[in-house]
Amino acid sequence: MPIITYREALNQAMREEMRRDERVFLMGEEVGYYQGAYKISKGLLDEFGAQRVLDTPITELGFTGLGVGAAIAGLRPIVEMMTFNFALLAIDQIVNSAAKMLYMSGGQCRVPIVIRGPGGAGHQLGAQHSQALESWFCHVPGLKVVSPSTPADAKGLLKSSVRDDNTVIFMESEVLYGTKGEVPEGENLIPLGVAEIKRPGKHVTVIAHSKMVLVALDAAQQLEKEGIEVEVVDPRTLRPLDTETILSSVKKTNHAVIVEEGWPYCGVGAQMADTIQLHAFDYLDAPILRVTGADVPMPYAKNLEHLCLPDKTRVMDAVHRVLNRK
Amino acid sequence: MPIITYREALNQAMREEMRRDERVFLMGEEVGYYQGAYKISKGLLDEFGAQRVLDTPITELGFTGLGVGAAIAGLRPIVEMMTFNFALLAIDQIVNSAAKMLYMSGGQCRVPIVIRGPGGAGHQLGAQHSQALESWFCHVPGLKVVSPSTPADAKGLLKSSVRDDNTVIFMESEVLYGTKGEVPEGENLIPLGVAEIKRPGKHVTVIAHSKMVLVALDAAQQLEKEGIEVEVVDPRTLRPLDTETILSSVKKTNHAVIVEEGWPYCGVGAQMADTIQLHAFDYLDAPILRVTGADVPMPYAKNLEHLCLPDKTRVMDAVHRVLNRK
Amino acid sequence: MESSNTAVSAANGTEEHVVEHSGPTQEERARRTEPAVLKNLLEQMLLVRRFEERAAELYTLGKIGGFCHLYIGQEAVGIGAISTLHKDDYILVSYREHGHALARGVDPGEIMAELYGKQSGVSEGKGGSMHLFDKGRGFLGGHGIVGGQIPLATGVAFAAKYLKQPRVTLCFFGEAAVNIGSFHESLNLAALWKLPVVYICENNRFGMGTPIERSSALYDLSQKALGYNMARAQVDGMDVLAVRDVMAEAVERARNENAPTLIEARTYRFMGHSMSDPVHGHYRTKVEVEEHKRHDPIKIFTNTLESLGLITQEEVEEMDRKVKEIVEDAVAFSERSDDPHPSQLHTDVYTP
Amino acid sequence: MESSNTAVSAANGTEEHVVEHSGPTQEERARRTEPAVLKNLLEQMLLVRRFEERAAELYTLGKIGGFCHLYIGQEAVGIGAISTLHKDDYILVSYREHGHALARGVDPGEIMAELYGKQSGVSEGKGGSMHLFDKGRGFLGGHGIVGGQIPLATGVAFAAKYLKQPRVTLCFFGEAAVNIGSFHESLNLAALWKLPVVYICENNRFGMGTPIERSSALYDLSQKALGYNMARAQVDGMDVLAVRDVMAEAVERARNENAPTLIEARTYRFMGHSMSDPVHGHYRTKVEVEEHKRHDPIKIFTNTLESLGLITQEEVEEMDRKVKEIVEDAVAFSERSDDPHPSQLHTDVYTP
Ligand SMILES: Cc1ncc(C[n+]2csc(CCOP(=O)(O)OP(=O)(O)O)c2C)c(N)n1
Ligand SMILES: Cc1ncc(C[n+]2csc(CCOP(=O)(O)OP(=O)(O)O)c2C)c(N)n1
Ligand SMILES: [Mg+2]
Ligand SMILES: [Mg+2]
Repeated sequence: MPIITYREALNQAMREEMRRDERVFLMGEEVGYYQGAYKISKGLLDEFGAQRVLDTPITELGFTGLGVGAAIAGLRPIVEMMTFNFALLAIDQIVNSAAKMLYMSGGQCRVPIVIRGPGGAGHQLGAQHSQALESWFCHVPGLKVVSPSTPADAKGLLKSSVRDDNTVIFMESEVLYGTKGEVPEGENLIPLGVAEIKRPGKHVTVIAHSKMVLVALDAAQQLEKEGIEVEVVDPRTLRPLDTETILSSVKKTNHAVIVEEGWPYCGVGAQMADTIQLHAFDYLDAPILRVTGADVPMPYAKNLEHLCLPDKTRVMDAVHRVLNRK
Repeated sequence: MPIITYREALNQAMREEMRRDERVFLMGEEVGYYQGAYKISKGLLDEFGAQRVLDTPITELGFTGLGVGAAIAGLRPIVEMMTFNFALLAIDQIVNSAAKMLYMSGGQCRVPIVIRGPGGAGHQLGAQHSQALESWFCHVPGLKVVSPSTPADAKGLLKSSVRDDNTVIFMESEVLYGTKGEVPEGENLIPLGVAEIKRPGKHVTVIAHSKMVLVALDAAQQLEKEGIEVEVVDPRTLRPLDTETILSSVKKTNHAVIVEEGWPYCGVGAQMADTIQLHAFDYLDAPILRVTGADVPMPYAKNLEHLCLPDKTRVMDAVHRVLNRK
Repeated sequence: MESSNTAVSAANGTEEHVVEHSGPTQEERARRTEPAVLKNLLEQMLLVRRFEERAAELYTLGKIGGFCHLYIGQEAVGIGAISTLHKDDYILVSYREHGHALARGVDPGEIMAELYGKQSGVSEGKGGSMHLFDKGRGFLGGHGIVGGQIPLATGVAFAAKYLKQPRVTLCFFGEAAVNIGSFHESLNLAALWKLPVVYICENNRFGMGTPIERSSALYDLSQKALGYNMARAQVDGMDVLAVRDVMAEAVERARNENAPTLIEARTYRFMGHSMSDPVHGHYRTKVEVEEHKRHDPIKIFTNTLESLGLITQEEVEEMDRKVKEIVEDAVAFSERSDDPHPSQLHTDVYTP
Repeated sequence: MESSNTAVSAANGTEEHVVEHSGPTQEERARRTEPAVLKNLLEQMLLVRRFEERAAELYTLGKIGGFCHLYIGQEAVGIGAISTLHKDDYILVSYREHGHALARGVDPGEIMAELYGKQSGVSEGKGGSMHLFDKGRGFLGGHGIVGGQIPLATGVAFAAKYLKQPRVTLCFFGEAAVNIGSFHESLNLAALWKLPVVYICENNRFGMGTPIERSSALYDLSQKALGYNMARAQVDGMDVLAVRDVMAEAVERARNENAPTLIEARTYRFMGHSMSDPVHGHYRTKVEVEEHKRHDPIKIFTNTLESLGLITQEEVEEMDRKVKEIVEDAVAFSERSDDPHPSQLHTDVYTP
């Protein structure tokens, strides 16, 4: 199997879907001539032309709403947010138009749109450019939320998202763009709503998505040396959540640790914890622990930024605490 | 003690604070000549004049940002959102400016602003006008989130919010505006971050805020007849949350039910459940149950809307289930 | 040029809210128009007026809930504008859209049933007064967030151009919506990308209780087009034929040149902002409202047609009886229709 | 008037991006200005240039992280503009604000230390290059969301007027920010409420890799003011004295008449959008960049002063040595400063 980067995987997914379906087009800031701020759309303008690869003015609310309108009128837009931080300006169109139109119209208006881009922290990008807002989008019925951790998942899930008839929020990670992995060639659709066990284990379940999966796997490898077998579950899709896979893992290990990059209070991990305590109450030997980003705006200083983000050590510590509870 | 409406209580709070401090002013759509879309600002224009009670154009992003700017330059704005649904258009200024400015500026720029208005469902207002987005605001460090259920709390908490040097999201309820209750006259500040036990009981803890407190009290009264003593805890402030009061109640009753009007997935109740399972794990005799709004955009049809919202029966049912668990 | 204040003097110089009738009179326009077309326009205006008068009653009776925004007084704008469309064209409106839906030929019974919240409503009772949708007729809502429909309409126009369909999109919004960011971002996009859309600002002087003088620094709203290099027009929104003529030009421009237009129609709202708001009060006097009612677009148009002998009073009364019957049928249909089935609560959140 | 396309023809008629020098030449302006002022302006421009050239090196050495947007090529705008302010006035800028901060007299060491992410930085290392704050000097950031500073600045101006303080607020943003909703909503508010603010659009032709022709339907951006009834001006942003003169007028208008102004300064960015972006490439040619570098505002100004005999080459070299020393001291200060203490992570989220 060819080994490619997460970036190339996303690029292939868009390219293949645009070749397959004329109605699919890409729109966003710098996606065309500039080849994408993070080069995800490299070469797409050359292949598909300015009709299907559109550089937009800096108007997140406007072009996202435009995308939603285009979707109800028969197109299948992929809207790139240069980063998801800027999606805050478009959130009204995402929540009040995209997520609700099908319902408000009594089923008449489908909104097959994918809104994608990097979320979370980069490197010292500061408070306004380092937010992981998964839980916001997850909160809204009508939206689907995807957040892949590997190149293979990125490609397979993006292709499925483009073919989905609903609004899909597809959250990538700037830090993952350069990571490599095996990706099966051609058609390889990964269904939305299906988690994957990234590493099997029997002592404790660690649930993580996006770049936190790498952190969790790191910790798991280290813990193996201590004889602790960690099962790493990657939901891949955050809404709808594959509770079945998560629950069966927890029912097996009786211990759960949830890792997420974002803020702790009302984070998506809180919902996972609630789901687990509700359905696996009698299986839990210890309270569910969460490892999250610090409850602060992201500081610029490198040393403070490091303190903010979950790392291997903090995950290992949580695993120890959840297991060694008297 | 005088008995007044929730609406009058809010009006008194603003009036008193504006009399006390020249820097406090009110801004929003229809707050002036129209006396407020829901008449919360009745009479304020007459008393304080157009300099301090400003009707804004329909520009949520613009006037909220203007309020934040005014706050860092020495004023103490109260910004009324005609309803919190429209705050989605202003969310970038709330999250990226108001919540982060103090941190980004290394402590130099305080943002003493109150953003207030009704949230949640009214009566058949449909999908775009019936959202309870507490969890969104709660997720963001730098914000405080208040949501009172009684006239007394509304007044005491709004006065404290206006005096707070941080950004306070003050979420009211259209349905509560007309409700009445005793309100101590004059100076009666209720500190942010302190919950209140609205009804003591020893068998089960029901946590609810805003209008759901009334639903919970209703259910409690009914359950009393069955000999079930429900303790109703009203956090009043959702961020920072008074976990101490909540936990000591749950440690006493060993059973918890969380009621909220909003959507279930990633709702604020999920965070409360996580907090409880983490700190009161060994005290729980049953999984924490949640009663929430339906996981759908709000339908217009009256019968469907009723099915959406938590009511006495659903709360009673949850209490029965949490207690009668074999 | 370095510094110039010309803008300041220029813009609000013309006497406020008075449209210069440099154009032909309604009589002149009527003479150039097919009698059948004229009668149809009048009938539509009457239908909208009667439909909403009835809706107002039903609202006070509690048959209709939520927010209900009436179009009474503004009928000439929507009906004149929509009368220029082809059947494949698109329409997007704000929450004040009953009239536009009726003008588009959406079934009155299904509209009324939607206001009732019945399963047989255009949006199956899930949308309500603010969210009427009839995709088959290109009627794409009914939107409740001020300005929200503007980017959407721009996208619908984008799709038509992308798919090489000769479809024009009409986007209606109020004068207060002009101040919101969506308007600004959308008009630039439409002008930049040359999209087949016509933006119709229905300037009824008020955004709820706020007159334009307190919400906008500019009163001649068509002038906003200067900021986007866009064609513009201002028209008397109380004259259904003037609206029709201006629109014909704009629709032509959209269909044949893929060029957008911003049109400001000066009109007036005879009722309160919504059924929950007062007709007059703190924000406008009874006298002002009465004054404007003398320019009732239906009266004006009826007089024109009568004075030209194109229609008799009897015919008008007959027409009125007919539309009232249509409205009563719509009410009866709604009354006998069922509420949505409880199972409907969870459908349409996602596609099946 | 009913329908008119005048806008279409008018707007983009003038040859793009060339400012007509109907105004006086830089020499003429220099003659009317205090020599001391002129030298100070030149020194400031040199300081900004050297400071950022050094910052660029330090960025490539990994001493500075995150996004770092340089002002090189645009110095005449910020320095000319800020030179007209009183010490109590306010300034808000985008993320491209090093030059404005230096022009405002913010300590170079504290700015550099902020870029280093040190405790001694203006924002205590928590803000970084994009979020410089020095409240004592009325320097209120440093904002990273395009257009985000525009409503904020409007509010700061509102506060000054509310408190009856004779303070003027300057708000800087790029030409691409003009398309975003915040710009539209803010300018209307400022014109409607008569706020003492000056909006300065630094039109450097590009928003990252997108030239204005592909982001705006209108090229003469000062014309946007027509939509808000606002005074407007366009100026050659490569001529520090032209900027200064236009600004003096606008600041006066704000301070004495509480009237806002929109100024478009035509300038050019010599470096990449940020240190992570290419100077030229898919979006502009090396030739284009070189062509514009021939209009280097510092070279132009130096020549003017030299040709008028107001400064000698030696004095300029001396000045250059001086500012380089200031920059080196700033670097040394940053190098020896401490990282923020870990306990700082949780401070400043809420007030103590
Ligand atoms: C973003 C937003 N803010 C506020 C409201 C509440 N609101 C509904 S209609 C309206 C006035 C709109 O006036 P205008 O645009 O002139 O349209 P009209 O009602 O006069 O037809 C307001 C403030 C809303 N629906 N959306
Ligand atoms: C709302 C938003 N969208 C996108 C970005 C990413 N971004 C940062 S700067 C920039 C270009 C801005 O260009 P311009 O306004 O002309 O200012 P300049 O960088 O040229 O000084 C973009 C797209 C952002 N920071 N904020
Ligand atoms: Mg109006
Ligand atoms: Mg630029």
